[in-house]
Amino acid sequence: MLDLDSVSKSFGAVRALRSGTLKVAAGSIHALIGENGAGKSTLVKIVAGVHRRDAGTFRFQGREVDFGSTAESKDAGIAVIYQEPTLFPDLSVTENIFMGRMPLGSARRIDRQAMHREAESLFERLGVRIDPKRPARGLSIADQQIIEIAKAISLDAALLVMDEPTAALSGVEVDRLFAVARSLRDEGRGLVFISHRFDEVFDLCDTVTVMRDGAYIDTHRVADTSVPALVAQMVGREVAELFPKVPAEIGDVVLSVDGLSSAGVFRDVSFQVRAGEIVGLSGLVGAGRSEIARAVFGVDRYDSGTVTLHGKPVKPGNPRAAIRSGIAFVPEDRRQQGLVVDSSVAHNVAGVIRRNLSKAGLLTTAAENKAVRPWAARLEVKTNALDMPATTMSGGNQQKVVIAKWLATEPSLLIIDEPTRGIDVGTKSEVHRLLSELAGQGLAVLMISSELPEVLGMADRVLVVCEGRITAELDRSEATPENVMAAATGTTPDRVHVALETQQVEEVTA
Amino acid sequence: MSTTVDTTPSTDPGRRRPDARGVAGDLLRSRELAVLVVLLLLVAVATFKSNGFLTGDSWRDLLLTPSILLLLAAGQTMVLITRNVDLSVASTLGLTAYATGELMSSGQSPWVAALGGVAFGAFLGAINGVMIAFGRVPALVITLGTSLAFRGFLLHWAGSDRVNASEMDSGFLALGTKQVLTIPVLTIIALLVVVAVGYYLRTARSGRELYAIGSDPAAAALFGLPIRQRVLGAFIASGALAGLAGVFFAARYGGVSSNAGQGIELQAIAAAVIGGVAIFGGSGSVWGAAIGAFLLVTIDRVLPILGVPDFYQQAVVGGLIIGAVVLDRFLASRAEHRLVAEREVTP
Amino acid sequence: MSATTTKKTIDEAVDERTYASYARPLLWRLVATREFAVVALLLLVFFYSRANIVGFDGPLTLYFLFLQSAPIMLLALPMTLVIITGEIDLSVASTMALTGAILGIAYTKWDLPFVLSMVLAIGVGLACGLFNGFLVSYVKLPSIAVTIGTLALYRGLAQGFLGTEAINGFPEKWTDLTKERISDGSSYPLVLIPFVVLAIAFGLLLHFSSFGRGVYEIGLNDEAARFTGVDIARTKLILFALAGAVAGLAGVYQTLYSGVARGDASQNLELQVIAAVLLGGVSIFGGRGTLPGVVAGVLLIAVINSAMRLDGIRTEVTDIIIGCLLVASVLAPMLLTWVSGLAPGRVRRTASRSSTPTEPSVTGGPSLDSKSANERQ
Amino acid sequence: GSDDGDGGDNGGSGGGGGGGSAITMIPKSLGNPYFDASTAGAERAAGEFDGSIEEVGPTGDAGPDSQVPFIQTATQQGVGALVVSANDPSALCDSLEQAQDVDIKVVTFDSDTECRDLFVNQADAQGIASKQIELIADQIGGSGDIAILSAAANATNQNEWISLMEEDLAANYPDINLVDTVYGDDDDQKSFDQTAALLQANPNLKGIVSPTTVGIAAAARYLSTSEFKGKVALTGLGAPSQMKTFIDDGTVTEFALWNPDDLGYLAAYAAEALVSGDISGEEGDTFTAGDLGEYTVGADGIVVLGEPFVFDASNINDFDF
Ligand SMILES: Nc1ncnc2c1ncn2[C@@H]1O[C@H](COP(=O)(O)OP(=O)(O)OP(=O)(O)O)[C@@H](O)[C@H]1O
Ligand SMILES: Nc1ncnc2c1ncn2[C@@H]1O[C@H](COP(=O)(O)OP(=O)(O)OP(=O)(O)O)[C@@H](O)[C@H]1O
Ligand SMILES: [Mg+2]
Ligand SMILES: [Mg+2]
Repeated sequence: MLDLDSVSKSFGAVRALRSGTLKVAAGSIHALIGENGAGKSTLVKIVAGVHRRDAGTFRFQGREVDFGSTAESKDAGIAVIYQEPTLFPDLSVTENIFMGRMPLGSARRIDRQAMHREAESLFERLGVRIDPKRPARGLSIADQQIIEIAKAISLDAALLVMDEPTAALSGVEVDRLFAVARSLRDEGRGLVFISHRFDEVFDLCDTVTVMRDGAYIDTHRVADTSVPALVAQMVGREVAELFPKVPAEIGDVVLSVDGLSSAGVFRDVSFQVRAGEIVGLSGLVGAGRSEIARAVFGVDRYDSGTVTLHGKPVKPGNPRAAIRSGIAFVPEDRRQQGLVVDSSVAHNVAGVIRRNLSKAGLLTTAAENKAVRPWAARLEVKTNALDMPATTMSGGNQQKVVIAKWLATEPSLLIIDEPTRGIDVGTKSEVHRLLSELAGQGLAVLMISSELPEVLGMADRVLVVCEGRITAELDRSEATPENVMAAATGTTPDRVHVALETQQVEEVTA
Repeated sequence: MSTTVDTTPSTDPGRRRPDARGVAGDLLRSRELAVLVVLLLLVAVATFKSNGFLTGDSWRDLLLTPSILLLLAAGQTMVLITRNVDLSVASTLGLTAYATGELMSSGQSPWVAALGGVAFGAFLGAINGVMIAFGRVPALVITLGTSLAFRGFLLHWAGSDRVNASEMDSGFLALGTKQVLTIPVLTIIALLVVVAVGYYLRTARSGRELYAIGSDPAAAALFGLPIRQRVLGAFIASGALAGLAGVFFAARYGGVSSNAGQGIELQAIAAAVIGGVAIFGGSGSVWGAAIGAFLLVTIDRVLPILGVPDFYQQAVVGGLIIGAVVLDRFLASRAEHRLVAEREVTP
Repeated sequence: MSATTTKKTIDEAVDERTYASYARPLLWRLVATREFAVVALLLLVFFYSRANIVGFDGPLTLYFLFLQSAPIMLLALPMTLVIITGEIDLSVASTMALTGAILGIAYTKWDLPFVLSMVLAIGVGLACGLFNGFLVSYVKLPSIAVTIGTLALYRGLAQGFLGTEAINGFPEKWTDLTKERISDGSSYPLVLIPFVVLAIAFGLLLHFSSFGRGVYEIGLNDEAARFTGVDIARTKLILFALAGAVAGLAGVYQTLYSGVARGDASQNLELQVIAAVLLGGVSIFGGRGTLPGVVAGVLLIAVINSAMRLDGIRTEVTDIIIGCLLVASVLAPMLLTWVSGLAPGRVRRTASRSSTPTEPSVTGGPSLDSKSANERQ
Repeated sequence: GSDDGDGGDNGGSGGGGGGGSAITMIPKSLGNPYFDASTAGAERAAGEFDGSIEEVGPTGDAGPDSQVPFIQTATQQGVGALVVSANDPSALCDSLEQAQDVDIKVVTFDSDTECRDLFVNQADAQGIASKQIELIADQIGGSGDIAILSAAANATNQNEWISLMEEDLAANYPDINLVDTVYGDDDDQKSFDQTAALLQANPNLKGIVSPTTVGIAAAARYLSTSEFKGKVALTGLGAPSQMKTFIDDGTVTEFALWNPDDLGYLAAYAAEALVSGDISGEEGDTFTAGDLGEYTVGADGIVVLGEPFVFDASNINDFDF
């Protein structure tokens, strides 16, 4: 029913999608997998009519289509769950679900009773209890995701596209969602399911399409393929050679975090990071890893606990203090947090060090450029001039700019969140080589990553976060995918194995 | 497994609690109520101080004087809800008031004049709306510009000419003070308008879409809501209501000069803000704005009775506005903490 | 502006060649800016008036022009920085009236020495600014709501303190000073000196300091600014405080210039100031604009006013023209981007910006907590 | 130096501008029928001595220095004379002095300043004040509460009259007490609402005096539609054209005013006389003001138009200003 062929899309310099191809049959669940930044969401947004494709063909139910707005795709019978929840905080949960097509009663006025009833029954079907009258403001990521799902289902569309719907969901909710998805498939609808979790793919889906660097790679029947095969196609080379972490001799403690807690986000978090050591912080998306990092760096406040660097306590809730004491923080959302995308490369790279660049109280662009050049050169940032705004750069180059900005501060601890999210494979390995090189020079690194291979490849030590608590601390030797996933999902390793056999899981959940 | 189930927010008891407490909380949290209480207190005190306060003309004017601001506040609310602002209403009011007067002095019937005024207002609103919705430019700048331009146009058109009571239809002027069961007609019309707007915002799909757009424009765009049409609609409505206010002005004050209504736009915004309409969109009700309008006007009336020299009126109004937004902030952050607390359920 | 760029080119020469400093040649960088458009328009209007409007080339023209627009010129300086952070201050004119009232009362009622009264008045202005700043940056209230409130509050206090009274009888020495010329017969009033000094100070602060870089970053993306250790709250507090202090200074000047302190002094000035700043190329969303552009914008409005008055054109026509200029100044770039048809992604971003005074985070995932909503303002 | 020469030339050219002098008329604000009338009068005069009148001024805003830019512009243009009704007694002085430096003659009318060559006074302040008190007194029968609805809180002439009225009351009308004075800023809406508030705050008010044309008209409009119509007396200074309706419907019985048209006419002739050097503004100077006849400059440069004229049902129809 859905047929995309070599569709492409660029945002300025960023080629989000080179040749996206996706063929979904009615009455089937089709998995779309690929590393971060592979172009999955972009593809989805083209299907949804958020973006217009630059080239390629896009057929839906046989007809050539070109949606100019999401309204058009909705009318055509396509329902989409976007990666980032898009709710209206001031409206009630129900209104969010039925926005734009609320049931009308007498005199064309909205029939709230009917609406609430429908919402209730939807939640019933999904097996959650959310007050349909409450405003969406203040809902947890998980609940927001549930509401997105309810919204999409209630459209009862011919094609349902779900971009990482399970990212913030817990086991039971995921199982419920799957049950619903299966029933929809059996009604003969088509579903597209995006996820970074293989067990889910193997559990739910019939066919799977692999993407890499914005390009179509391959499509299999799920039954005929295996995790290693898919991983190989996703990363395009053997995991081992991808992450060249050279063992460096571990120095003494640089960062030590004790009993850090923040209401509703994380609880009683304690760990240490030593010089020359890369500590991986792993866990499911939404586990609260970024929050821990943010608290350590001071952009978020925390309720209790202490953070000390080289034995000296770091003032809480004050990024400046953290920077002064030698912490650098490469945040996960590059475009929103890492960079001021609209300002120039020079200003971005000099963003932190500029405070020490003023001569006689004056800060000149010339001084900034001078200070910036060596770092730009060292990270091989690709730009034709230092006054180009960062918007014009590719994701990979933007990431290099962010890293350059922080290395320029010559920190003693580098916290790097999702170091390679959404950057091309080439840059990816550059970043990894850089990280291990830095560790070699005695820098302490705290690395957060949703990519298991990356964590396993790079980290000397892996801390696993689940539901805002550290549930496991594994040495490089004991850090196997099974152990990490087990700790991340709060189950036991053997359960993870089981999850790979579709059959049994269906028995468990049905 | 079980632990995960328990900690998922969706199933935590905080979410399932019956609304009994919620309702009480809502009343406490309801800004409309808070402002209403203040208003009633004021009236009570005034009545206590000067016993004639709720009788005869005093009663009439208490209801009559706010009618113009009511209309403007209602229009401003619709615009504010979409995360925009309309600074040009005062100039629009001036223009339409003068136009209405001119139409009548040129022998047109009051009906034609009134309809003409409203239509003219809607047209001026459309000028703003088109530029803002389709030109994709900030409402603040556009309406600041158009308010200068509209007022200038009025001054140019009217010059030092003015419309005097004698030039206007006597029946029309009579409307300015006509009462039904002691309730002035203008006030009744204004209240009907407010009710209509409130009903629309609450029960019409497009009404809810206005809230959605103001609540998160990005999400609204992603969702495929007809943002342009809605924003345009809001500005046309605001303009039309300003037009109607102009008609009221002519009827109420019986004389229109080129500086009619100067500076009332800030009052309209103030009324909405005091009534709990978020200046950055998405929340608030026209009821609140209406009560806010009543409050602003009544304060003007009551302060002298309370012995506060009326030179301080502005200061009091300013204090009210700031008090209102501070209160909102405080309540919002409290609600936030409550939600976090709810989420934090230890198994 | 030109001063800074020539400086850049010099350093460019001595720098090693690894990365070019600028993508485009100096001339292009100068010409292809909104500031340049404003400056060009200013010169155009100025010389047109000189040539065609009787009396405009007289020695008094500039003298009166500067005297009249001195308060707006002063207020525009801090206002520029405030708006670049994405905030706005509508209370400056009321602050002027209040400081004027305080000056009068302190000098005549409390018999304070005049200099002390002036200091006190400016202090009150500073306090007004701090109050705005505190509510905006620490209570995290939307500045437009706060300053609409203080607009009424400060004006009301001024009128309350003075009532029907118009205080005059300020020391000749000082009132004359406000009309003093830099040198006999020159058409430049003395008040230009403090203005130029302040203009340079604010220019350096905005364009040549880490603080200034922070101001732009807050306007462009305050979250990213926070992640690079910019203290957003402190920055905004300082800017509002500066706006208050300068408004105090302007209030004192205006009072001495007119020789009388009255509650209804300098009404509606705030909108003229903001109009001038926006006309000067500052984006109401923050993050864009330069001080030279703003100065040009202020002068543009001043010249248009003066020229049209001389030409016997009534003020309302001038208002119409300024209003239309303001609309055009924001509409023009939009139309340009439409013509040069941009990628949908970009247009969509501007779209969601457009209809709102704040810049909603498009890529910023779910933002369901009112806090982040407020920080975005 | 250069200024003088410059001013001289332009003064000359102002004179040369067709026999009579070029006069710039700056009322308190445009869009006020009272000043329309006075400007009309001035133009009538200019027509006779073959000079030119240009009317400029602030619209709406009556701030202290809202007139300054217009004075300065006139100074640049080097007009023959300025005829000003001042929004503030002192705020205009410096700019007026600058005008005088380039020998522009400055005549004030209706509302005076501390720095001018001549003040053309509609009627001497004392006369105006006592006339209005006299009117209100016999309208309310010599005793009871009255209030004043004025224009801007800082209007010079208003405040002067008000203080004189207060003295007059204290001295000659022990039974009448002035309970309140409110300010309508010569704005319809404000004056209207102030009247309402006034009547409500003082239930047993017997009379209102409004020494401003805008104020009295608005107050009359309110009274005519209220239960106080006929019960609360209203008088003051009003324009017949505006007050006619309210005389007819009995809201107002008597009010006073001079003829603003004549006032402007006289002011224009006074300016002409100064420019042409016939008079210097000294006490005792005399000049002829067209068909108004001969006028003599009184103490400290004041020319008085005459006694305020009282309008009532009998004569209201004879006037069209
Ligand atoms: N609006 C945009 N402007 C510029 N670049 C963009 C935009 N949207 C996506 N990109 C870039 O396009 C590439 C693909 O992004 P996309 O979100 O499709 O990847 P993804 O497969 O969904 O990754 P993830 O698994 O993290 O969701 C990334 O490099 C991203 O930075
Ligand atoms: N079980 C849960 N219940 C309620 N809220 C949760 C839960 N888990 C996470 N959250 C919230 O969701 C957000 C998770 O943020 P985020 O996704 O950045 O975490 P993360 O572990 O860093 O994931 P990632 O870095 O992969 O995005 C936090 O605000 C956290 O408070
Ligand atoms: Mg994605
Ligand atoms: Mg994260």
